[in-house]
Amino acid sequence: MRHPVLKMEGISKEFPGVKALSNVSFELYPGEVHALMGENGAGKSTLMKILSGVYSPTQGTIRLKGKEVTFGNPLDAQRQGVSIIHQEFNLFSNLTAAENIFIDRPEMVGRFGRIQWSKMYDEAQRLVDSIGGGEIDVRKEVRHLGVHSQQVIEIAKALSFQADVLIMDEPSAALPENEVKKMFDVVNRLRAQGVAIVYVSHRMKEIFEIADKVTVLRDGAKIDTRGIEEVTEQSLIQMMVGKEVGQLYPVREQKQGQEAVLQVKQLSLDSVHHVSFELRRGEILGLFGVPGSGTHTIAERLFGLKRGTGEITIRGAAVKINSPSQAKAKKIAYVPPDRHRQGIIKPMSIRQNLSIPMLPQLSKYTVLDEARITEMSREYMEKLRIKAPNDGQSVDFLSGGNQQKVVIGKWLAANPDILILEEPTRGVDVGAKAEIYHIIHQLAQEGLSILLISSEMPEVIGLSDRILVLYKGTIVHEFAHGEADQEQLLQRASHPLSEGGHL
Amino acid sequence: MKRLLNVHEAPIILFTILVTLLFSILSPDFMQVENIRLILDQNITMFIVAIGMTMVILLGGMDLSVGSVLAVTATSVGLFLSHGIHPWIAAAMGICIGVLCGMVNGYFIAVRKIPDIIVTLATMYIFRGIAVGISGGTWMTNFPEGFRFFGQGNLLGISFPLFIAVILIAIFIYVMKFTRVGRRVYSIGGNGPAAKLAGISVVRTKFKVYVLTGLLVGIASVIFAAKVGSVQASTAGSGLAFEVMAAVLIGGGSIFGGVGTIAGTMLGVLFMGIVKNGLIISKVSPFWVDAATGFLIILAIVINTLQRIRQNKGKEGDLV
Amino acid sequence: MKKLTLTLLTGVLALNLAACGSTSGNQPGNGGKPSQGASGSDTRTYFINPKSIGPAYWAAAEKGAKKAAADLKVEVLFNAPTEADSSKQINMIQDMLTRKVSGIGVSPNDAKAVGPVFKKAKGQGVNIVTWDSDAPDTDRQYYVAPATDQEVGELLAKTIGEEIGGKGQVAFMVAGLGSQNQIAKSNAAKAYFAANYPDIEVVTTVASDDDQQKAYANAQNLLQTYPDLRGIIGFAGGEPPAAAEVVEQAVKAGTLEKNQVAITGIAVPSVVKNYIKNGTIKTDIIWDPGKLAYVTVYILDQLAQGKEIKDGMEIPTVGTVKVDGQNVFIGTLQVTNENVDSFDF
Amino acid sequence: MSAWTSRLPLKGNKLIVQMLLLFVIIVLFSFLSPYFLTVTNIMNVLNQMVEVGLIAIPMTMIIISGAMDLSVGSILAFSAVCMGVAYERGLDIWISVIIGLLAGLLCGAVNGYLIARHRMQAIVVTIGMLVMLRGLVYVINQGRPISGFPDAFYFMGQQYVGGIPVNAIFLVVMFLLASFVMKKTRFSTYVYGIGNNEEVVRYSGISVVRIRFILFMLSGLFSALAGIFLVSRLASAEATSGTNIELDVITATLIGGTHIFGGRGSLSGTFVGLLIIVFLRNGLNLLGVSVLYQAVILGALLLLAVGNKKFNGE
Repeated sequence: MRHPVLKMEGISKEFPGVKALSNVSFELYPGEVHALMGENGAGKSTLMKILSGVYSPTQGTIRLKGKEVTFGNPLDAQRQGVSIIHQEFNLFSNLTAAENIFIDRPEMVGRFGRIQWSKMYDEAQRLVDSIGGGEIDVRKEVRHLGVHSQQVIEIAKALSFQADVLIMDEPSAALPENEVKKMFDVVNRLRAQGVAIVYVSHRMKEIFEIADKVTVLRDGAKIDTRGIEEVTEQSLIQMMVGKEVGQLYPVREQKQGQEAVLQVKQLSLDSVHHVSFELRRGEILGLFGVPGSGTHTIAERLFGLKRGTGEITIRGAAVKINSPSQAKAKKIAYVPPDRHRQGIIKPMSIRQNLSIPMLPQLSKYTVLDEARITEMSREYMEKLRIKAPNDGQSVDFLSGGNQQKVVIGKWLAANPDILILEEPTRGVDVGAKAEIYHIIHQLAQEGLSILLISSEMPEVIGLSDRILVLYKGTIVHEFAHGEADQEQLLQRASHPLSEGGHL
Repeated sequence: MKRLLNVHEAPIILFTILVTLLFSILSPDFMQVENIRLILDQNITMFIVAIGMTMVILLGGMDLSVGSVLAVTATSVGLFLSHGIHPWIAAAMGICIGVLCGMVNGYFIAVRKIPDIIVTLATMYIFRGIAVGISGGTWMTNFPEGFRFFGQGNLLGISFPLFIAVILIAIFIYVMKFTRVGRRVYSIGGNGPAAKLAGISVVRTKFKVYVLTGLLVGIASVIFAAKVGSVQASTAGSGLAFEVMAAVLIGGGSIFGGVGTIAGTMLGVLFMGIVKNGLIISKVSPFWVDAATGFLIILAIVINTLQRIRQNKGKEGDLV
Repeated sequence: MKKLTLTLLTGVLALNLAACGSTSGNQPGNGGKPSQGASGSDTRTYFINPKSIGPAYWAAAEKGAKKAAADLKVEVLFNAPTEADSSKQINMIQDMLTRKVSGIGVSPNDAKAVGPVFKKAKGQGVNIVTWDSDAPDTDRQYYVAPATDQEVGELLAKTIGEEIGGKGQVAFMVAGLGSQNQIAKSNAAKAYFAANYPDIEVVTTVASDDDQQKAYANAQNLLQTYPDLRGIIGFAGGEPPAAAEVVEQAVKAGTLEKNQVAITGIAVPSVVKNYIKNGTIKTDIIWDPGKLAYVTVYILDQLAQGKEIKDGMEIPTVGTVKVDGQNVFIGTLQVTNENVDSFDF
Repeated sequence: MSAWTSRLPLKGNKLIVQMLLLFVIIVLFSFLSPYFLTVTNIMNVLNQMVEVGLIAIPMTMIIISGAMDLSVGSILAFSAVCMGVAYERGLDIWISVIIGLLAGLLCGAVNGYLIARHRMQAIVVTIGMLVMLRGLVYVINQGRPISGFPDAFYFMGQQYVGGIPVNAIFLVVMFLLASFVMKKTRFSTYVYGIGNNEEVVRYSGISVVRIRFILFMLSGLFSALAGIFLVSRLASAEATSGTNIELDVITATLIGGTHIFGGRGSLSGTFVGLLIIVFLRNGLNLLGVSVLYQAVILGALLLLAVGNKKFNGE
């Protein structure tokens, strides 16, 4: 009875020398949330790009509501009812929310080419309200809005085109855990309105929570489409990876000492108030909180990117950390959350990226000691299993996982005592994730003290020896090893008394 | 929205008022209707060229060639006049030459996608060479009475060039706020790739902006020639580009694009005009005029930067 | 590879263009002879170097230099940087020394800076004559000028002093605050006022940096700042027309009475013709830059042929010149309503 | 040369087009003018390119780091006049030179303080400094040129050693030194890093503020050096010297293949770019080509050659 709103048949896509997709078929029905899964490189993004009009397929047909269509460009696809929300938002931070939704749209232009601002504001507010974004003022410039609000604007923009099909690429990646719930509310509303949603995510938990069906791609081919009730986490991973995967999280042996390497007392700055904790030798200390709770600010403070009050002691000695270089001198390392903006210098080579923090030690009278740099970069490429032909390769050409390993590697080379990891596996595929977890584990075994900040709860729970939960800038709870599960963690992080809103 | 706009330009407004007060105290002649009219009158060219430069800077570009375009246009108008062409036709032809220059810039920047600094640096040399070349090294002067109307005439009691400038400013404030072209300029400057995804033709918009800038410089140069009464191709408009750019940035524009308003820029021009006039009116030693002007420019930028820092503090959340 | 070729082609093309440009540009100057490489032993070549290229004054001078070239059957190269920049000017003189010209006529932007290059020229046996602006204490052989800066400055001061009746405020407009000939002339004028018109007060000196619009704005600001202003002296070619334009506009607008502000200065007659006819400028001081350049070429040619330079010597088309030591003076002209139409520059 | 340089994806050693262009210019002018390919002429050209060349060194670094310094010409004049005034007041010439250099450093420090420390837009700050310093030059000496320096001082700008101008030797040594720094030292990694992604460098525990500050200090210092060499060559310190020199410097840098948005470029490229423009100008001068055509040719070259993607080794 029901007809698919979208039917892709026999889609193939070839790039010079590479076959990215071969003979993939895909059906999408109104009012369903269809998860699209696969490891990085499996062909997900190519398929999405074909669907959203960025690429045209080498072979195959796309039918929309029974009619065969071709998309000339993304705008064309949008006009025909297929919209995509990219992981990285395409918003104009200098323009208002309303204008972002209705940018360059003829329907907002009145007589004599005059843009009807009041109509635009009204309609934008109505759209945003309809998906539960009532608290957003559409007259505000986007740069003043938070991430969730920005996502709502993106969704509203897609809906403003009367989208039949909405593709969401890693929609939860940028969102705090409590706001993922809000996003699900929005998705559920859309589903109820009959919008078909393609949901792309690496996060298993979300898939089981929101999706109706799941399609798995591997090596450019479709493996299968199944109802969500027909699969388990383990079977999905197996479909994606194609073989049994080992344990994702290594077993932690409680080997850390009692000696406190880092002590923080009464740290206050921005939205962080009187935070005190200690990090022991060889310990992985999880720091969990929704964004805005202050976890990120603490990391920035410890690495000297921000200044504030409070006392920081390393091995019993009070230290001043007012700049990253001072932090580095105190043997603190920081793997920042945004790899592309803060972690790697793309056009530069692996060896240059790896050696950057260590150059003063790797040079004599500022002249670079090439032999030692080669030795060092070879060592860490091997140790972290960075896959590249040689260390002169530009990091731009590496996969996300390997890029992330470069970021970790450049700090390991600096031989730190304290390693702050923030979102160490963001945008990294399952295989690389497991590798990175093993690396983290091994580092702790070797005696490195690690502060782990992540918005992925399984990661925090699976790796940490202890977990501190932050809420509105203060530590509200401490879980010992093995004590926490996801529900409890989330509950503490979003505070029992006021569900949700962190604003 | 209005309130927000006011906040954005608040520091430069305050600073301008402060400088005005200072000059009023230093010299009783400063706050005279006559002098205010003089300041406006002296900066007509700047006002008009700055409209174009604002759009260019909003796109995230810059135009170093405006001074040379001014020279080429003014010189050709002078040539046309000396051949006895009717002033109105000569002016129209001159403006067309301005548009042509804009098209050259636009072609290389938008269509050939060569960085704007390189293109306009190159055309700065080229247009200047052409200007001096066609002038044959002589001055364009002794314009007919009919032509002087563009620079000195009166219309409904106010000076004609001022009238033109006000109309142009009004038109372009409207264009930037209420038309798709204007909003496209903001969107491209704010996030180029996203603008492309939204189906905005970056090429066409950029091209249009440079052509419009050429048009505006063309109009400005007719007024310039008619007002000053003589054109020396080798020096006319030299230093104009930097001065106008400074005005745009003082008026709250960002060199990275996307931020700024025509109204703000006009304030920036006014600020520079007030400084230059005020220093002379207050009988400051001529040796100090340039030094003081430079110092005030830097001060204005410092104030703008402080404002931007203050604004950014009001951000929601800490992930953005 | 294709693009690479294209780029190179462009470069070659540009250069060819340049070569063509030079040929056609020089032809009128040497009577239709091809210019390149023609500076062999049979043709004497002179490099005439003004302060910059562009101003009308120098364009008029170029005509005179080219005329001299035709009359004397020599080759004249007339070139300078586009801006009055001493370093670029000296680079150009050096390049010309390389070309082994027979003589060089320079209007130096900086009298001291040309010292070393003049010395070098002398070492190579190249004759150097300064014109329009002098470089004393260098190896130049002659200085060709209308009169000394002192005389010109005094003449200007005398003119304005008579026009305004010997008292009131006078403002000076100069091309550059750092330019020596401007300083010399304005100082002479000031000294003349102090000696002869003690009631004349020089209120200020403003500089336009050779920018017409700036000169214009300067004049506007002068009228605004000094309501009692009686006179303006413009010491360079761009200043009197700007001042006259502003005064005429103010008179028309009714903010200034006619003849309230007297203007004099140095300006090419064709540029100030209308202002003189309107009576805004009563007297303008000028000399024929063409004749100045003509004499320069003539003197260089005499030197090259080893002939003597004598006081009162007759130069064709120019007339007799006064030679005082190393200075050659052709005399100044006063442009007034009566004779303004008789000038062809 | 070493494994390091050959592995750098950034330092576009692809100067083929530039070299060819230079070659074509030299060959063409040799045919057109018998004086072009003479030792005196070449030494002349070398002597003339020193000021622009000296400033081009830090300018290349600054452009690679993603900024720009438009105030160099004014710093040049300011330092030259400071030196001149100091000498006039009776100080020893070499102490005056040091005062001139310190003046340049001070200007660079002001630029650096505002741009690096307070993250102001470089173009705007340096335009402001351009106007202000030029004004200050007039304040200091009322616009009079200063001259009458001792002969020992003129050695730097006017003398030849082994037939080569002293200042050209100095320039080449500086270029070699700077080239070494921009290839072999960690400073270069930082500069290229900042040009490509400033945040990463900051997050690597390196003080971006300090690197930027050093760059603008260098720019001030080299502009002052250029000023002193100019005075030595011309025997006169003038208020107008160095006007618009920034345009020549930037043109040479861009023709040399340095990317206007930073992250890419090389000093060897800049050196070749410099040779291209000075030989072009010199050749055209020798042919007696009017400067007007010269400007047009330079503009066309910039547009058609630098605008060409191949030219930048892309």
